[in-house]
Amino acid sequence: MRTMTFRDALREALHEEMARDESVFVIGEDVVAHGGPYAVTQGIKERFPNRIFETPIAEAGIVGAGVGAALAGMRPVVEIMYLDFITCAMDEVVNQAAKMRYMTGGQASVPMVIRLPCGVGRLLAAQHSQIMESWFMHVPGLQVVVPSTPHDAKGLLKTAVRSPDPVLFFEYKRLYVAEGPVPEDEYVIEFGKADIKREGEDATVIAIGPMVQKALEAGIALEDDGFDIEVVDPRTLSPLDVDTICASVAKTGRAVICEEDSSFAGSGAEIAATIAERCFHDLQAPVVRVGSPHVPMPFAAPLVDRVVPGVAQVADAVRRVME
Amino acid sequence: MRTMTFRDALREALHEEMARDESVFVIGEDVVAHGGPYAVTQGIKERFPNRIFETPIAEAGIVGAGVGAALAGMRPVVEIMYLDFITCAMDEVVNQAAKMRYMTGGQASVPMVIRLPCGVGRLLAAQHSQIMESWFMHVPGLQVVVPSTPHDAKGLLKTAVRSPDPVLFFEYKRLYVAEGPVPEDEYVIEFGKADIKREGEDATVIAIGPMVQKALEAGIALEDDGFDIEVVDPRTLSPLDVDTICASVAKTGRAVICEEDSSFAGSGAEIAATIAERCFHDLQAPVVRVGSPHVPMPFAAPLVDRVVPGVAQVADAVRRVME
Amino acid sequence: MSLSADLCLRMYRDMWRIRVFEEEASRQTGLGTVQGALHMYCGEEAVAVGVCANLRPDDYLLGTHRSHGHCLAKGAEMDRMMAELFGKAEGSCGGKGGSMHIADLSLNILGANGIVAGGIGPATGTGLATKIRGTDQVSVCFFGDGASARGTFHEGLLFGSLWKLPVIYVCENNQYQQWVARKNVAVVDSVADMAASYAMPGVSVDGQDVTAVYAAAGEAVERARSGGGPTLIEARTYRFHGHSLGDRQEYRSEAEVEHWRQNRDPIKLLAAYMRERQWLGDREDAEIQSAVNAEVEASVAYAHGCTDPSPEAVTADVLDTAWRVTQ
Amino acid sequence: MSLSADLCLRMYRDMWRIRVFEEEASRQTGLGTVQGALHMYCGEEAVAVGVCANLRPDDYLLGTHRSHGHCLAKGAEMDRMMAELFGKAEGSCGGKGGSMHIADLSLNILGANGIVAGGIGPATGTGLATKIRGTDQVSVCFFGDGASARGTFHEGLLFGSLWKLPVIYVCENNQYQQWVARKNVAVVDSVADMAASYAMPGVSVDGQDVTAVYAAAGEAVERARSGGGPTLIEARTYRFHGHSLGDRQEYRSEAEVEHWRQNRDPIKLLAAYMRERQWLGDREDAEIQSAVNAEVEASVAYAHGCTDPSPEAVTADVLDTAWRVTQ
Ligand SMILES: Cc1ncc(C[n+]2csc(CCOP(=O)(O)OP(=O)(O)O)c2C)c(N)n1
Ligand SMILES: Cc1ncc(C[n+]2csc(CCOP(=O)(O)OP(=O)(O)O)c2C)c(N)n1
Ligand SMILES: [Mg+2]
Ligand SMILES: [Mg+2]
Repeated sequence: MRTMTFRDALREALHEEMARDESVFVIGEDVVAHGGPYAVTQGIKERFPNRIFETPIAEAGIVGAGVGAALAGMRPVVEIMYLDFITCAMDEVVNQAAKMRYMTGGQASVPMVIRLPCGVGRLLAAQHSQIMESWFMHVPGLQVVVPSTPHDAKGLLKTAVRSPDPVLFFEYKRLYVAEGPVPEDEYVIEFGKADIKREGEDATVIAIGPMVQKALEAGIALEDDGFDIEVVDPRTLSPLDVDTICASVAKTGRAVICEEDSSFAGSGAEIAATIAERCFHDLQAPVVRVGSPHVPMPFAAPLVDRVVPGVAQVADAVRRVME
Repeated sequence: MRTMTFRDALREALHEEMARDESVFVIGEDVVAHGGPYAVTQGIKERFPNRIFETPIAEAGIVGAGVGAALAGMRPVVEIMYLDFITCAMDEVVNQAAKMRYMTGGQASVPMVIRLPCGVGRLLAAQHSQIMESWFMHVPGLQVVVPSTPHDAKGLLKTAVRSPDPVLFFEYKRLYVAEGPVPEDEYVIEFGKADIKREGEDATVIAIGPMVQKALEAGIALEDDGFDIEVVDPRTLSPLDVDTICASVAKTGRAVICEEDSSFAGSGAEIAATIAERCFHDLQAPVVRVGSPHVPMPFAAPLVDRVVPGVAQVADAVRRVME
Repeated sequence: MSLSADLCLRMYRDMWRIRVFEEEASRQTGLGTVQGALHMYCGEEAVAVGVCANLRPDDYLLGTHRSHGHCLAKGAEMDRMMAELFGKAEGSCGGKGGSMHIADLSLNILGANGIVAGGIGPATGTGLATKIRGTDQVSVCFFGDGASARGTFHEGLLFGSLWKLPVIYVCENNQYQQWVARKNVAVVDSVADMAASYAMPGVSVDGQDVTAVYAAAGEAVERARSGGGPTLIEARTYRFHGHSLGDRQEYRSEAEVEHWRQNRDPIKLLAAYMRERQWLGDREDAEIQSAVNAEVEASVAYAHGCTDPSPEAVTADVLDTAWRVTQ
Repeated sequence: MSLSADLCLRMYRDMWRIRVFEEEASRQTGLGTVQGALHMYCGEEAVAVGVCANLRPDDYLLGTHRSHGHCLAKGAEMDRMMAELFGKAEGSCGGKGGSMHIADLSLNILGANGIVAGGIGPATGTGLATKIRGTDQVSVCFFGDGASARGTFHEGLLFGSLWKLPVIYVCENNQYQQWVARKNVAVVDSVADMAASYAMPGVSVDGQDVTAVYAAAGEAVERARSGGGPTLIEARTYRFHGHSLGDRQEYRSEAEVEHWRQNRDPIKLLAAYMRERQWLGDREDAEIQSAVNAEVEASVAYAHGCTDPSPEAVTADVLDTAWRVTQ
């Protein structure tokens, strides 16, 4: 199979969906110039000149416009340059987009995708490195999607564009250059279906976004310890595939949950709580969460390295649950 | 001891702190007219005419002004008329207030309190009934305070005003009229200290805000079942008093977590996850969470009654963990 | 710009419909059949009616917390609106929305809105959709004078102007916000003047005079429909009731309210205008009013006959659960 | 309004300090000692220097993502700034902030800001603090032309005007935003004109002419300090470099950049002004430049001598953990 980068996979998904459906359009800051800071929207201006809108710096205006266009039957793909700036448009996301269907008794549909480059990239410190998946999980009416590979990025983005309800699409910046196989044939990936990225018998590692790759690497290292881990990638955090997660934990009896964000009230908390509720009789060791400490992202590289969890932390956590 | 309402206790705390410290001031929409929709700021204009600011409808402006005033050494007490509108000022809360100390390497202090009337009150539906404690728990640099009684409301608000770091102060609307004893003598309540609102041996019920009273009522009902529950009120969700919670669970072996908000990625998820991690060997039954279903708040009363968890759900949950 | 007798009579009836519907909804609140907050539009009817008389059913409308008038003027069914206020399954939103969220997507009434200035961005977005599709719908967004303080007003109008979208931004300047006079929290008198910052035409009209509103909106709609871009209209108006039911209104005098009710009631003013032209006589007037009363009474009867939402409704309509992604 | 030779020489040196500091920081980025993004201020030095020459140490300053110039002009220590860019424990923010968060609270430099228009609300709040306390500090907030699109600009200026706060809102209109020309995403040319919506004086000045900036800012500071309220100043300027290092700048021509560098360099312009008046000769000029070069070199040496933040630093400074509530 051909391989491509995460970034190219996203771009291909966008191009395909825009070609397939005239109601899809792109809106965001600097999305034309370089195709955005991560070049995901490159080539769209040339190919679909009337369906890409470069905006003033006004995130509430951007998302608000997306909500309205979606209500009017279009399918906006909104780019928020850095996830951190979605804080400027939370009313639009939470009080407008998410609740419109419910408040209107099912009449309204808001088929909008908000793409959110997130996490640490270059060293840009506290206002350019956040993740915040758990915020959006907590809001009924939103779907939260977190691809970990180029394959999933493409399939999930295509599904997101087709969804009749709003999608928060998390793109970890450090994944943009990740390479992986992507089929030539068209495919989509259903929401709410976790993917078992590695099968194993001894412990279940539920890993989100970039932690999937780190968990897989930890898995190789742990073979030397004689531990065979299963790596479960939820792929969508809302809806969350509780069944697949619990089935794996039932098999292994042990659960480690890995996220790059602060674990305190993070996305892993919901997963850990669900396991605690549903898998009590299967668990042979306490659930362990791996995530960043509860601090803003610092600037200096040595500090950043202590914040972002790595392969070693995942492996250590597995060793702990195997004790 | 004298009794007073939750609302009066908050007002007394504000008056006392404003009298004690000249740098304390109030800012918000309609805070002068009726003392805000919940009359908490009543009487301040008369007594401290130059320290209360009635603003245009501009939440980002309000919180932004609060951040700046706090940076300049004042102690703003910001009222956001309904918690739902804090979505209009999330950058100010999350990227400015919360991170300022860290980003400046400890130089800056943002001693700001944001008061957030929250939860269901009169039937105002999806955009006037939210809670969202877990959002703010997840943001490093913020403190999240949730009083459940007039006594705690007063003591915690006084502490909040004195805190050198930002505080999100959750006031459940349906609690404003709750009455309870409030000492005449001055007192403050330390953050990060849970309060055991009822001692018991059989199960620990960790209850947040209005769920505390419901848990206490459930506790009486459960006596007939022969169950003696302990009710733990965290009072501050960030910092969270993990030690008191875990000590109680260690004693009872059972945990029920009750919140009024949607449980999915809610504040209870963090508590459940912590218990799963720390109390594994003590637990004799799965952790159970009680909260609302993952839906926006509807309008019609019969629907609302199905959303907001009540005494019966708490009692049922306890019966489940006692099985 | 000439107004026909027919049009005036229609607008007259529509204003009465709003007035009587709301007075009845307020009475029902007293009886406890209607719960939640009611933000009464009485006194401002000429704005909704004058604007909407220029609209087609497929034009978009976005409202505010005070939108009973907007919805009725755009053609929303009164029966279902009353049922919504009663919280019934047959209500406009199945009892899930209530007064602040009434919508009728079949008429492109995209919803009242509980967030001040919350509709301005989305209204701009509907205009963008129209532009992309190349159709000739216009979008109308109502909002209060208080809303002009919010950042979303600033960002929405900028986008509307930048892309020359077919949007009419209608500010209902009723001189008050919640419990505070506009003059205490604003720095410019006219909201229309703010249009300059957005390189957009801004007009201020007497919001009590439905003929003036009709004319100003007509011009704006014409411009928008023909590709000329957006307009900001400020309608100077007044609310006869408090911000919502129960407001003690300490921020204004009874005499002031009385003055507006007596001398500046848009319904009375239109009646006088029509009577002068012999377009309305006592008999027609009585007929109109009794027809309206009957319609409103029927809506109450309808609402009483409706059912409570089913328990399952609580978890429905969060997401479109019927949707499955297909290749 | 007369400018002394002394003042001009001081401003000249300050502009050089910014220029050379940044060019060196950029070089260090190439070497890998400085990481993250650098938003170069070169070309805009007259704005920061002309404004800050009017300020007292206790006046408040809030900046942007492009704030090296603002911080240096307000008096921040160059050594510690360079150390901050190096991510060192001795840096202005202990290595936690980096280029976009440099602050020095001892000089009331409340911080650069990574959020466009993120400082406008807080700057307004410092003005409110001053007003409540009755002191005579002024607050200065710098922001780009792009920031004028954001709702926080609208809300901040409204609050500043409503309460007549001593705030000077300085828009650095460099005609570009990130990778897009202002003219493609704005609807009015002059940001100063937008002041009308806030009933605030708005002035537009040549941001390459430090004497003009100094004069305009002086008037605004004088007004603010004496209780006359806020001012919006638009300084028309230009950035010589890309948005941040590595920007390919496809959105503008090399010729345009070259034109500004040759003919509109604020440092050259001030040099010419002073030479005309015999305030600057070759020798003084060389002395100034070599002093500045030495200072910048020393800052690099200082930064090299600094230590990495300790591992424990990562969890410090989230909250003031030393604080305990007392009765
Ligand atoms: C963002 C936001 N802030 C505050 C409120 C509370 N609120 C509802 S209506 C209102 C006053 C609105 O005034 P205006 O815009 O003039 O409209 P009017 O009520 O006069 O029609 C306020 C403050 C809200 N709903 N949304
Ligand atoms: C709220 C927000 N949106 C977007 C960005 C990304 N961004 C950083 S600087 C910039 C351009 C700013 O342009 P302008 O305000 O003109 O300042 P200049 O860079 O020209 O000095 C953008 C879009 C941001 N930092 N914050
Ligand atoms: Mg009003
Ligand atoms: Mg610029």
